[in-house]
Amino acid sequence: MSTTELIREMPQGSGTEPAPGMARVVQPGEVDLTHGVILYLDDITVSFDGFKALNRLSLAIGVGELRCIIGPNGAGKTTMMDVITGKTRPDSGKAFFGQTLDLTRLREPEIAHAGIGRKFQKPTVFEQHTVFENLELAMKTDKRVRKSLFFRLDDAARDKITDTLKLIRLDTVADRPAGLLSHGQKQWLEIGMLLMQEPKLLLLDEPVAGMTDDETMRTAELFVSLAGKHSLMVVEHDMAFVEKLGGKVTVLHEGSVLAEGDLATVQADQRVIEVYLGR
Amino acid sequence: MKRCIALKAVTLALIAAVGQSASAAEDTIKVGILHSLSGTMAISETALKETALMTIADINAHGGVMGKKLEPVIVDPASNWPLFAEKARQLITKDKVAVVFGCWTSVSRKSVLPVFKELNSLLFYPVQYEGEELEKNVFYTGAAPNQQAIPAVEYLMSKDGGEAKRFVLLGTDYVYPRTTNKILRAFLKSKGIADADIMEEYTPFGHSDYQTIIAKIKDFSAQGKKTAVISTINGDSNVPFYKELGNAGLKATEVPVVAFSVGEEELRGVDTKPLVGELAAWNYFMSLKNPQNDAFTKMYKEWAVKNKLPNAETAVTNDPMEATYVGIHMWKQAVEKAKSTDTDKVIAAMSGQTFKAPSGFTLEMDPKNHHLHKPVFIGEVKGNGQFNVVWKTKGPVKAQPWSPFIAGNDKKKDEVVASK
Amino acid sequence: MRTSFTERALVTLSPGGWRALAAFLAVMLMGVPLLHLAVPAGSPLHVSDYVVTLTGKVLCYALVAVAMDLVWGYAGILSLGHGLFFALGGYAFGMYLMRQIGTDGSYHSTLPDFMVFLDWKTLPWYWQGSDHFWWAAFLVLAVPALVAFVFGYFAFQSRIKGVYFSIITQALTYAAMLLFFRNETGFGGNNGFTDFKRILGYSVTAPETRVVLLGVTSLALAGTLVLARWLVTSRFGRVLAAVRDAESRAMFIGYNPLWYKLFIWTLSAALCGIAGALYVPQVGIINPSEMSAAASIEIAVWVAVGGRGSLIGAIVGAIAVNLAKSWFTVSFPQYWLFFLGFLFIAVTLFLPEGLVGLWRRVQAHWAKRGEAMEWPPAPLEETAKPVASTVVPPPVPVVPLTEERPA
Amino acid sequence: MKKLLFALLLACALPAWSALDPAVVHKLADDDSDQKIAAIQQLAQSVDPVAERLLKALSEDGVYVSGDTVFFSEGDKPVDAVTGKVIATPASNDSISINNRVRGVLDGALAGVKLFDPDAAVRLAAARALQEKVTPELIPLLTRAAKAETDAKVAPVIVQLLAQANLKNPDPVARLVAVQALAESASPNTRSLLLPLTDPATEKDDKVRAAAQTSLRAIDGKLAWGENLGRVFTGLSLGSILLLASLGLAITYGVMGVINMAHGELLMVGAYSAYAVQSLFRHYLPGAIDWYLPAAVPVAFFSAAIVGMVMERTVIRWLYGRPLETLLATWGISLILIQGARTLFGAQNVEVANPSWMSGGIALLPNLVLPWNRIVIIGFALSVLLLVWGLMNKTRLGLFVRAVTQNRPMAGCVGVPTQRIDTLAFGLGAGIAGLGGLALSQIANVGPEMGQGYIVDSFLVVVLGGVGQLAGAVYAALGLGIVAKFLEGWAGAVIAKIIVLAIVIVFIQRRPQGLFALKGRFADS
Repeated sequence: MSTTELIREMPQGSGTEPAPGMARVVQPGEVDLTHGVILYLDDITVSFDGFKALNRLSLAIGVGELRCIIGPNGAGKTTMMDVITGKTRPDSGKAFFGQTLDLTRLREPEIAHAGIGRKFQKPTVFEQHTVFENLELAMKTDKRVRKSLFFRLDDAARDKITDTLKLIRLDTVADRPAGLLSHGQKQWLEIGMLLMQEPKLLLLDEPVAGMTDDETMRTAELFVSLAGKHSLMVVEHDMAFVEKLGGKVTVLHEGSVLAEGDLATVQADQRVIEVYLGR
Repeated sequence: MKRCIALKAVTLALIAAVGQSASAAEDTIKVGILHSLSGTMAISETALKETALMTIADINAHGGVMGKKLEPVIVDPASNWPLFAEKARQLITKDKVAVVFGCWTSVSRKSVLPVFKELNSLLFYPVQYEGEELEKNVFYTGAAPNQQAIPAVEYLMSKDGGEAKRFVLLGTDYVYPRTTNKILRAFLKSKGIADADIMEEYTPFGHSDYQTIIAKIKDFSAQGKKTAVISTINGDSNVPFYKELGNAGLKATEVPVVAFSVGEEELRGVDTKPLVGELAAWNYFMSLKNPQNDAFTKMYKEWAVKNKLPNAETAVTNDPMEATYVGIHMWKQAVEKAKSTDTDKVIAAMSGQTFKAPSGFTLEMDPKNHHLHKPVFIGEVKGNGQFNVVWKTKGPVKAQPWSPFIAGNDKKKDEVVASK
Repeated sequence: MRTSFTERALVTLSPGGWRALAAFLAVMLMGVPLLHLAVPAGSPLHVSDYVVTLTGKVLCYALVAVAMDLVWGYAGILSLGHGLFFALGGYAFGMYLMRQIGTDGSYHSTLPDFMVFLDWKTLPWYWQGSDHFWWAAFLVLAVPALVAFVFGYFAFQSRIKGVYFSIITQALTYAAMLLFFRNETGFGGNNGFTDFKRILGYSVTAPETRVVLLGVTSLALAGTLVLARWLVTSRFGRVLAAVRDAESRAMFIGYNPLWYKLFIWTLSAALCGIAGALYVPQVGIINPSEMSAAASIEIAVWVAVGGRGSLIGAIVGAIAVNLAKSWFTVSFPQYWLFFLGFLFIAVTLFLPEGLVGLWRRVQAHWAKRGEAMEWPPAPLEETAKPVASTVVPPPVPVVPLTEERPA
Repeated sequence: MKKLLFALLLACALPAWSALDPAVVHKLADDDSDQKIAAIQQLAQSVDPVAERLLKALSEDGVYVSGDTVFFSEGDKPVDAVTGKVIATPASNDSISINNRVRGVLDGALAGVKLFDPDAAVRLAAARALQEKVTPELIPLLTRAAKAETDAKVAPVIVQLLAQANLKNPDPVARLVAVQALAESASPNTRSLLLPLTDPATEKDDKVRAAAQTSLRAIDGKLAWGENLGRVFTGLSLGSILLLASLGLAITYGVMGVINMAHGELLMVGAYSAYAVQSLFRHYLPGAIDWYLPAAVPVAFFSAAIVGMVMERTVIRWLYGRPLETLLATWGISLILIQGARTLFGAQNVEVANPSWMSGGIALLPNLVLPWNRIVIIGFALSVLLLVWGLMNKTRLGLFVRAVTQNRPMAGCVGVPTQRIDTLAFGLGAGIAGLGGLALSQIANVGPEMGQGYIVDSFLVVVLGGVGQLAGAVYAALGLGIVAKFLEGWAGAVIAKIIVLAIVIVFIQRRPQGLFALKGRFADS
């Protein structure tokens, strides 16, 4: 399905959404994926002091899709992620998760609960906590205060954490404070935390920055294996990595979509070469 | 396990260290000085500490009390009211002082009061206050409202005072101004002043912008009757108030201001030229001319120079300092009369004590109510920061700690009752 | 793997920690009463009433310090308004104590003295019921908690944090101080509440009452310590620290920081209320100056001196600073502010982890020299994590140079 | 009339041997104020220059009695009050003291004498001064002055004075004319004079009462104007004070991110500098005392700046990036500075006088006096603001400061001496605080604790304005000032202050980043 087709299928906001900011707890699994689309962005504009970081951006991601986003600095990639995760409210436009969840009306934790996980450009982990605790905190569970007070880690959860530790190859440093990890290890840990969260959609902002070539390739393999089960949106500059992922590529420029297609097509696009690749 | 033992050892050592009473030599009598040397009240109280030290040194130089030297114990309650109580307890139980001279604000007195009552010790309180209190363990050497506020208002209503018909009661928002103004309102009413002719205004602590209030006073005074301002503005706020007053061109000849908290010490921090003619009511002024005062001011000036007090060359004396001086001397006389520093004996001996004070009058400690009989002076500010006495009572006035202008006080006994 | 609640409560402190706590309680509940009541006043072993009240006061401060550490050390919220909650608790209990005076005041009226001479004929509505101990006890917890909850809800909801939060808490306590200074507010104005006579029918000045109050304070402190310890070692504590260290990460994995912060903030306020309520009968006065900005800053200073992010540190800091203050004000009344000032500078510069950090360093040093076999024993907080100073969120950046910001 | 005759007699008779009536002069030394006042009025009616000198000396507390001789001092020389000749210094002297009532009459008398001064400006000033002191006794004098007056500016003022004096004239026609004439005036004083004339109890004549009502309404309209203008002015002036108090903080905290709890003490350093410079001037340059304030400007700036730089070098430098700990350390510094000032200058407040050119004010409207010190401070705030703006935006230092605060490593890489810039920038902020303190010394206390009173307000201004935004601080300061003043007029000072604090708290909830929020991806990280 092309983006235009997807946009046509865009749900028109129902009249029963909760008021913005209301602490509505979104139950995971509630996401309506009937049209095979997990994320719609429609005509989103965000401006900072008159500067348009996003300019009528429209984008859609299918269920199970692995999408790469590329674009020069200032193209609006991170701002787009901020909009999806509720950190920034768009000046205009719509953002839907599945058919029914209006992302512009939810707060960050609610969006996380709905099933969107995000990895930051700069790896952000809890540096005072051990690697194990980082994963434990991220684990999919009831995250309200009352439950946290009386929470006990059961065996199943422990096993799951151990599995993830192995997957991200941090099992040997499970008890080390995360602040002591190398940059690459932190990237892995953050990915691991994302996996513990069991999101439907993963937003990954430059996930392989600071990784060795070997690690990069492993990451690519991991992502490819995740696709299908999860939907992924990867922002990356590393073209080799993007190529390895092999998904559809969207090029952002000055806050809107410049081109879309597989990597080869995009790289051949004259406009893309002009603004980005050709420099 | 070792930790527990160590902990206990430390605790015991601590208890031993704190608990041991300082075994002083037998030929001294310890007296406590409880004035804030830091914090907001240091501005006023430091001078009282110096006066107390000076008086004690003077007494010691003249043979001490019953042949024993007085040994001052100084503590700093740091303008912190709970700390006042703690320090008072420390002075009495740990240092075993015979008497404490101290406190300035009412709240500090209220804070230490239970301690003095509990431990049956003596406090000499040297500052004018709102009254409504009478305690066996306290001697009040400052003025009660009838020894300061009411004579001042009477003066304002007299011919020389300008025959004021309208009054602005201006104060900082706390107990002393509120109570004083309540008494004054009742008093003014008894003199036939209508409520419409009284304006009451309060400012928060530390208020420093008096523009609006001065404008209000100007407006109020433009209603066709001679207006006077009675100020119970506290401490630091006086300087901005008077500066604003001067700049707004509100002169003493038109709208006089009489203040109850502004004395020589406070005027040191103000440029007095614009204030000439503003009034203050006290029981003592530095400018009084009599042998006792000459000796007192000379002694303090020399003390300031000798002890290198800051700005010693411009050292001044004021009413609470005189009250401190009088209090210490009266206590000395009472101890000598009682031949003991025992609290109850000294209290008994205090009644009717007299002392020729720097105010030029012989002051008497009331036999019943623990307040001094004091003369009242009204002074006008002069250009040099001193006061020119323009009016005074014929003689000392008996204090009425229970003001007759407060409902229900008529039933109260004007004498101390031993606390239960 | 299921463990009972008691079992879990037990592991919140290490065995050494429990022993130390027991020793502390033994001294406070048995040692001090014995030495104060049974040993004659002349004996060098006698604990004077001065020491008893001073200890009680300092323990109240220690309780406040623990409450402060919970929000500052563990949740990264520096409050410059904790004095307000402390004072509110104190006032709530002070109302009860004022009513207990009954007709023994100087006006022999059922109304508190200050109301009599201000011509108030009846009790204001908010004084209703204050003569009942349990209602007062409820207010002690409820008033600070409610104020904290409302204020915290809006502040955290608006994502106010760091220095901004500190400044508005300061404004809050300052506004409250001005309000309480007014006579018309109905809390005795500047003079506050004082001259209490009895509590639950017992004389407040009786040595037995003092000892009991000290015992209750010790128990409250011990209880708070265990509760706080349990909180910070639970998953809740880990989430709190996660929010402190990387709030957006915590949000993006599904934690709503609002409720976490609000919970600890409200709890901390209620604990301060308890401390205030215990403080008032022991020092004998409550007045609005407890709400001054400086008083609240001092609370933060105790925690910093002791060691932020360590519960024992908070207690040690409160005790150390207040004893130093008591000592300096007697020995060097003119210069104690210099000492205090230098102390704070030295601690922040050289002991970023406070006295507890110093202790750990000394310990590590000894351990290296192989002398750790005998002494010192393990610290009370075995698993306490070092709180590096870099944890503090950086100040609000001025003009961030981001890739998406036009030049 | 008798008095006038007597005075005229004196006036005619005395110049021959130029001496005053000893009986009158001796009445000045009487203890009874009534006697003194009578004597002063008699002296004032005479046109003898000695009388004028004597009265002037009396108003300055410079008249003495020694036995039977009454003399006054004139330039340190004793002058006989009767003859006006210099005499030998008498053995003893008792100062003749006067109270407010006497002083009021005396001021009027002196002004009355000056009504005949050859200089028109002096006459105008005297006439203005008399406005508040007119009594029916002055009618003859005023009539004489009105006849003699030629100056177009002075004449109408004297006519008004006469009208005022005639308000108590027993002749209703004279009163009516007077009341009507006074409608032109717009002084609150006239208002208070007219008020009794609207009361049937005091004014029997209907026509006069009606005329008084009309005149009062005219005056009230003019007064209302003054009141509202005054409110705006006081708000502006409070705002400028807040701005001066917080501008330094806007740099140290707003730009550099240092939570400087010792900011109030830097204000104090500036204020004490003013005091020190004033003392030096008093000691060495008493003649130029009025100019101590301009001389104190650099002193205040540099002494505070030096204190600030020392603070930065010794303490704050090690705490960058740890704002909450800076808070505690600087609080320690503030304790030390407070106690230092107390040890150095004493716990008491010290006196910092307004220079004479800053005393008094411009009477824009009769009920609206704009005090000079307020005007000067508003102007001073403006110039300090311009200075800061210029320094931050137009100089290399400002460029470096902005560079360092935005991206320290990068600034270091391109060769900015970051450590020196930190010190200089902090010094600048501290120096500006010193200037603020200098301004505060002109309206408030100068004492060790003075800084504590401004710290909460300063932080509120900076936070409300939006950290890092000088413009924000300006708007916040002026806004807070004006809002506070309007609230104060309506609710009283205490409640106004509480409401302002509440407004700020609520406002920050709504806009957590202040008035001038920076938007962007990292604005709230």
